[in-house]
Amino acid sequence: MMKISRRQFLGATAAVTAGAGLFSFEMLTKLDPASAAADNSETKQFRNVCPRNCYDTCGQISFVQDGMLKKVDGDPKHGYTNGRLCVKGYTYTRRVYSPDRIKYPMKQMPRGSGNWTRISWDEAMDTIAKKILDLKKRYGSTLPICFDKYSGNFGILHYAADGTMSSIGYTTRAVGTPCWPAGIDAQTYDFGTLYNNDPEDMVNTKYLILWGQNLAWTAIHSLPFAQKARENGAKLVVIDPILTSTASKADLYIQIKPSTDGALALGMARYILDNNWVDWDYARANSVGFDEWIDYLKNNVTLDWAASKTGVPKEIIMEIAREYATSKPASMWVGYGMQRHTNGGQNVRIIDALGVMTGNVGKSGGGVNYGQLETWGFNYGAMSYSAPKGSRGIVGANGKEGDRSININNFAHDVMAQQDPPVKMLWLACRNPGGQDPDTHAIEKMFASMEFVVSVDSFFNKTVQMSDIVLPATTHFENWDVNASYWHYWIGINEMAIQPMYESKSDLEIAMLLSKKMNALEAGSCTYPTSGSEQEWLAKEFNAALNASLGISNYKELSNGPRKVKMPPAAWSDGKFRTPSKKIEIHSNQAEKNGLPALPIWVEEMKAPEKYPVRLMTPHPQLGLHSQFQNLDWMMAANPEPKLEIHPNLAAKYGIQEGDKVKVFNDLGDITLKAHLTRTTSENVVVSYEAWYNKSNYNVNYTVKAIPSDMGKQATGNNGLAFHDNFVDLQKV
Amino acid sequence: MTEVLRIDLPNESVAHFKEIASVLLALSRVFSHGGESLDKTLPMMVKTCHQLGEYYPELLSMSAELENHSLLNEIEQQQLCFEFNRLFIGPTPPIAPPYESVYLSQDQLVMQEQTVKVRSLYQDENLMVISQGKNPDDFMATELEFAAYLLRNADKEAMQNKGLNRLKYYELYTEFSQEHLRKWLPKFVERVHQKANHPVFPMLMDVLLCTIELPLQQRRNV
Amino acid sequence: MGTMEWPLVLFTVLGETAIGIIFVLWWLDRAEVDPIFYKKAALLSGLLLALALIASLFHLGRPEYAYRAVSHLSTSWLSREILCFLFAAVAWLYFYSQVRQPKGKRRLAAGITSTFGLLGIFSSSMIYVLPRVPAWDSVQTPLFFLLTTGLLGGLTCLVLGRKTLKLSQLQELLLIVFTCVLVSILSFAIYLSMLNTAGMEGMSTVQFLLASPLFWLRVVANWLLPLILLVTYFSKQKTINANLVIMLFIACSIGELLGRALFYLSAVGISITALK
Amino acid sequence: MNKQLGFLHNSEKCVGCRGCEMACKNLYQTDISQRWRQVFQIDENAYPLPSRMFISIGCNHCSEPQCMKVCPVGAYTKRDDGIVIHDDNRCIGCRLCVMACPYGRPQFNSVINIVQKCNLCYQRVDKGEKPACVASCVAGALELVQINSSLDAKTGVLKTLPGLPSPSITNPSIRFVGPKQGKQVRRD
Repeated sequence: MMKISRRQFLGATAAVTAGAGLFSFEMLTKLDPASAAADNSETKQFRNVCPRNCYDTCGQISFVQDGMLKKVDGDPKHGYTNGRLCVKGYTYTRRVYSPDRIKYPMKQMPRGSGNWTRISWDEAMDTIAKKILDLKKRYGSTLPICFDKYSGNFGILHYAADGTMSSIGYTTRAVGTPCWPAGIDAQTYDFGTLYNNDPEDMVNTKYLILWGQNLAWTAIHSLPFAQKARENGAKLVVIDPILTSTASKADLYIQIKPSTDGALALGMARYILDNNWVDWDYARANSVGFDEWIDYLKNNVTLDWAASKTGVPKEIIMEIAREYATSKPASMWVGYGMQRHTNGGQNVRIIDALGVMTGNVGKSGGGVNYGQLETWGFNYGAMSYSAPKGSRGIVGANGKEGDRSININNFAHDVMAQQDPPVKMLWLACRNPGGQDPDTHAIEKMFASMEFVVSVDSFFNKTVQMSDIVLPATTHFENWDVNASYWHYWIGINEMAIQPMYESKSDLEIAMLLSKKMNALEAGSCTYPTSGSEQEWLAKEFNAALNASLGISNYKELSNGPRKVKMPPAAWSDGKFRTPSKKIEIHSNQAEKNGLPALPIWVEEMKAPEKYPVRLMTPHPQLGLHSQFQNLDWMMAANPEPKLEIHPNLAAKYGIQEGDKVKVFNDLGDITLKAHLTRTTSENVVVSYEAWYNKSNYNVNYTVKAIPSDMGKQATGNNGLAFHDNFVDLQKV
Repeated sequence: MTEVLRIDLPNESVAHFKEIASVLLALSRVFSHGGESLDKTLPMMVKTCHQLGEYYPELLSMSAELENHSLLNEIEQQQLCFEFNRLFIGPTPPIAPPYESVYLSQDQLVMQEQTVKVRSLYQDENLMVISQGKNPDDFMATELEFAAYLLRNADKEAMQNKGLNRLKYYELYTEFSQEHLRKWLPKFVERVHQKANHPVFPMLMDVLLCTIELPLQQRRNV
Repeated sequence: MGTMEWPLVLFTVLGETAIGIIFVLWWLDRAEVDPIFYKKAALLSGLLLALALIASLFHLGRPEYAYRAVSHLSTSWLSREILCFLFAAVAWLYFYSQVRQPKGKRRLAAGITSTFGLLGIFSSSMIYVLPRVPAWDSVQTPLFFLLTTGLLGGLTCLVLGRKTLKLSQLQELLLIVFTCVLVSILSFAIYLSMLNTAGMEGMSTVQFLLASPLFWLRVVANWLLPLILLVTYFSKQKTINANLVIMLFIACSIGELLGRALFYLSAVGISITALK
Repeated sequence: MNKQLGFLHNSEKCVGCRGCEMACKNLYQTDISQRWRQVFQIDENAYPLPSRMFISIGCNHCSEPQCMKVCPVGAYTKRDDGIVIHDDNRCIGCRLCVMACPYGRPQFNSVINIVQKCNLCYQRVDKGEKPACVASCVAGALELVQINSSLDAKTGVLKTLPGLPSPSITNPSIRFVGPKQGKQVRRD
């Protein structure tokens, strides 16, 4: 009656077939004294870098005993994070050794059924490679394959996932970034790129405005520098619609109407102008279009207008305008929250202009600080491989064939809209659109329309649930890598502290494995190299310029501790801006060309529709980073369920009391959660933090529409998302 | 240890270590070869149970029931495989992860002190896990293989020419099962009993619990 | 709010009943007492004491190390309680050996046993006199425990001796019971009013009790019903009706068990009230 | 007692990041149920303006530790430096200390059936290191200090904060710097 298995799973089944009488080992083997000695009980330390999408990108020390990760601590040699981690960083052992981790390549038949079969890496690669080749044959190109990767792991070697795709041909790429592109473009139009002062330089400021920035939750390691500045006499102002933990510590907190930050900055600018606190020399010498903007201020902006627009009293606008303009140097930190609006980029441009007008740009202790990519001078060797000869793609503006790009921020709709050829297969790496993309219902529909979905992940989330094949990803303790921050100037090496658990592999290994398989099936079908150790690949990411800026001759020196890139403490202190005019472009022709106002002038904010009068803001959570961390048991114990922060006055209107279940809905969908009455939010704004709770279908994105913000296309390929222009109604359940 | 050495080995005619070892080995294969190979590992498991069942009627009835469930058509086999993965493998958070430290360590994680303890037991026998550091040493299949190995070495017939101290192996088995298998398997089995959607798995669990006890029962008989 | 502590409810109520029986025996022994009744009661007290001690083990996380619990006599009332109860248990063995001997010194033995027992009950109550728990932190707690001892000890003896004890002895016992019920009612009324002024935690205990159907069941079983039965009896003053005794016993037993369960359930400790 | 080690928590600096809480769990790899150190948010109505203000509480190593007093097995000892240590090996899990402590710091671990609590990282302290919570505090809001009259004499040092039990119960070895409220421009 016994059937012959179609799959010779896990190789030979000798012991089984040989019969009950014989004993043979399959799991155990003769002790190898060398490896026994290697995994001894002495505690070894390794250098790691937290690779999450976070300002702080902490230097870590992992403690390994018997080949097992025992605890993770901060790296004292890291000058920005200074030997301390955050609440998330201290939970890593739970992540690495969670019994819930995805351990093996698995196949789901049919997709979404929950019927999973374990497959070998070989079978996984075979299935995927054959599917790619099959699609290529059917459609004449690899364009039906769509790749979506973002910020699950920002390690440089993880760009190998991008390399996987570029090496098989021209594919469809999710292009853009959801988080911060409007602000990036604003700074690109103004200065040529985004470039913030060294955050450690914050200690030198005399006046600090955190504009929509909650460092207590999202950049805790900047706190000591801000504190130091305050000890030296600096005043801390926080402008935020939500009274955050950071705002609670401010000398002055301003509860602004959401999306009206530009109006506040314009009001300040007008008052500064009226009192002639303008640094005319700096502004006229370093920018173009400044006087044109001054005319706009004179003709179009009044303090009364700004006060009524923003909900901030006139006297307060005058107060902060005076203080900001007369405290030298004064610094502004523009958070990513405030640009997630339909006029978000424009608001950042106005704030930039405020910095220019007061001569705070290019100064230590000053700056309009948003983020930077100056320290990311790697070779990106893992990423870029040319398509195989004869590959067909989309003819671009330059007349050459290339990838087809679609908007990462309207992913579901854009994927489904592709016709010639349609998208048939998804490859997801470092990304969980099921949890994080707007309009979850559309995402579900789009996934359902695919022929084939591959995801690479460590935990079973909504995206994995909608996949055909899931490949187990390593954690950052299980692979080599190198990481830079988009905020501080440090670069650290990430050493392999423990072996990859079970059958997990890094994106780099997966890239090489797939290439091997594709070439075996059809020679020349993939250009990705098929060999090289992770360390060899790592070495290739460094170049002379990068080494010089770090003061090292070899990347291995980073094993002695992270290094800070040698740059002046103040961005733009050399005055060499990277705009077409080489000056700060208060008047930006580029912006104008892209259909935006040339000047940093007021653009109306999005108003609440009548049907959905309440704004639902979904900022970053404290105990998680997007869909990471909150699902871990320690986090669940500290924060077992999501809550809706609602102002008592608004709650009273709906008859909602503390702890009541509230349905939050709009025409896209709904979520139901417990109410927490608090005056830390505004009367017409409810707040719930985006996060993936373990064993919960809670997901704020069921109600979030993919509304684009005004900017992002210039520098990142697509506009960002106006996450915070999300309007709902409430109902007590 | 001195106290342990005073105990005699069970009478050879009632010990059946070889047969018990075979059942344990077959159980090990059920876990190491996974849900995808149940079509092979289950019948083998049933066969070994039959042989041992000659001496233990309770086991015979268990294996007879298992046999009914192991002769399945392809679709049923597949359902069995899905259920196996849901219970033990993933990618959804498995109901009963087959690793000792998940049940006994304070943290309920893999790679904890229990893992190190069984590793050192293996090392005492000059053995190690094939993929040490990747797969936890206290993985179900590995522990069962080790248990089978100890019992085989305690078996007279197998060892007669090797001059091994059979008593030592019997005591090692006793120690290993008391310190490890008997501590965590009941908790593991309970989860399977509570959440399994297919009767094969609770049955398999019963065989597992019953079999690891057999050598110890004999010790009491001495 | 507190938690349901079955092991502790059983341990305290059964233990107090046992000691109460022995104490009553010592008390009755001033005059001649029916020997069969005495023996039965003595045996029952031992049984209850044993049950109580076993029940107490179920409260421990690691009962196998229960013996350690006597090692901190200097400040721990729990240590003292256990020591006293252990002495009481040993004394009971001596007591029972004396009961079995025709000329045994049973009165002395009963005296020793009940002394240890009463000390044990007192210690037991002092465990709960915690500054953190306003509902427990008063002289009421030892009083409640001692009242249970008198009430259930007296009632058990009444039930056992309802046919064999002399009328005067039965009346004496009924008087003890009546006194206990009266004191219990009065002291509880004082307790509630005091508690209501003892801060937020005390008030929430009062609110919990008044809102709990179990509490009102206790009011009926422990106080109202016994009060009516006893007042009716004393106002008529005729022979003792066996049914009356059994009804009293059942009502008060239920009442006391409920009362003790509520004692644990209604405890509200002072704690951090800031948001978690 | 000559010395009394304790904590000084600065609510003015604390942003409630919970780093201390997790650093403690990371070092001792404690069970899910155990939160030896825990961050609490002060009721936003306790001060004139609503705001997010926090208290971080571990074991307070009280001068009059109720836990130690009620423990029947003597599992608690108070060292000369004032640290109250719970000996897990002696504990029989009677939970009286859990009842006695107003701060909820001895916590019953139902996996191993005993009570556990913060021992102020005394092994680290003995080596001259800071406790894990103090060492991890990015805001510098948590300090290990000697509790004495000169500390209490300092201006701004408080014995309690809103939401905490009266210090008269156990005389806890913790002092606070109260939260400071800035100016708020509100729309309600």
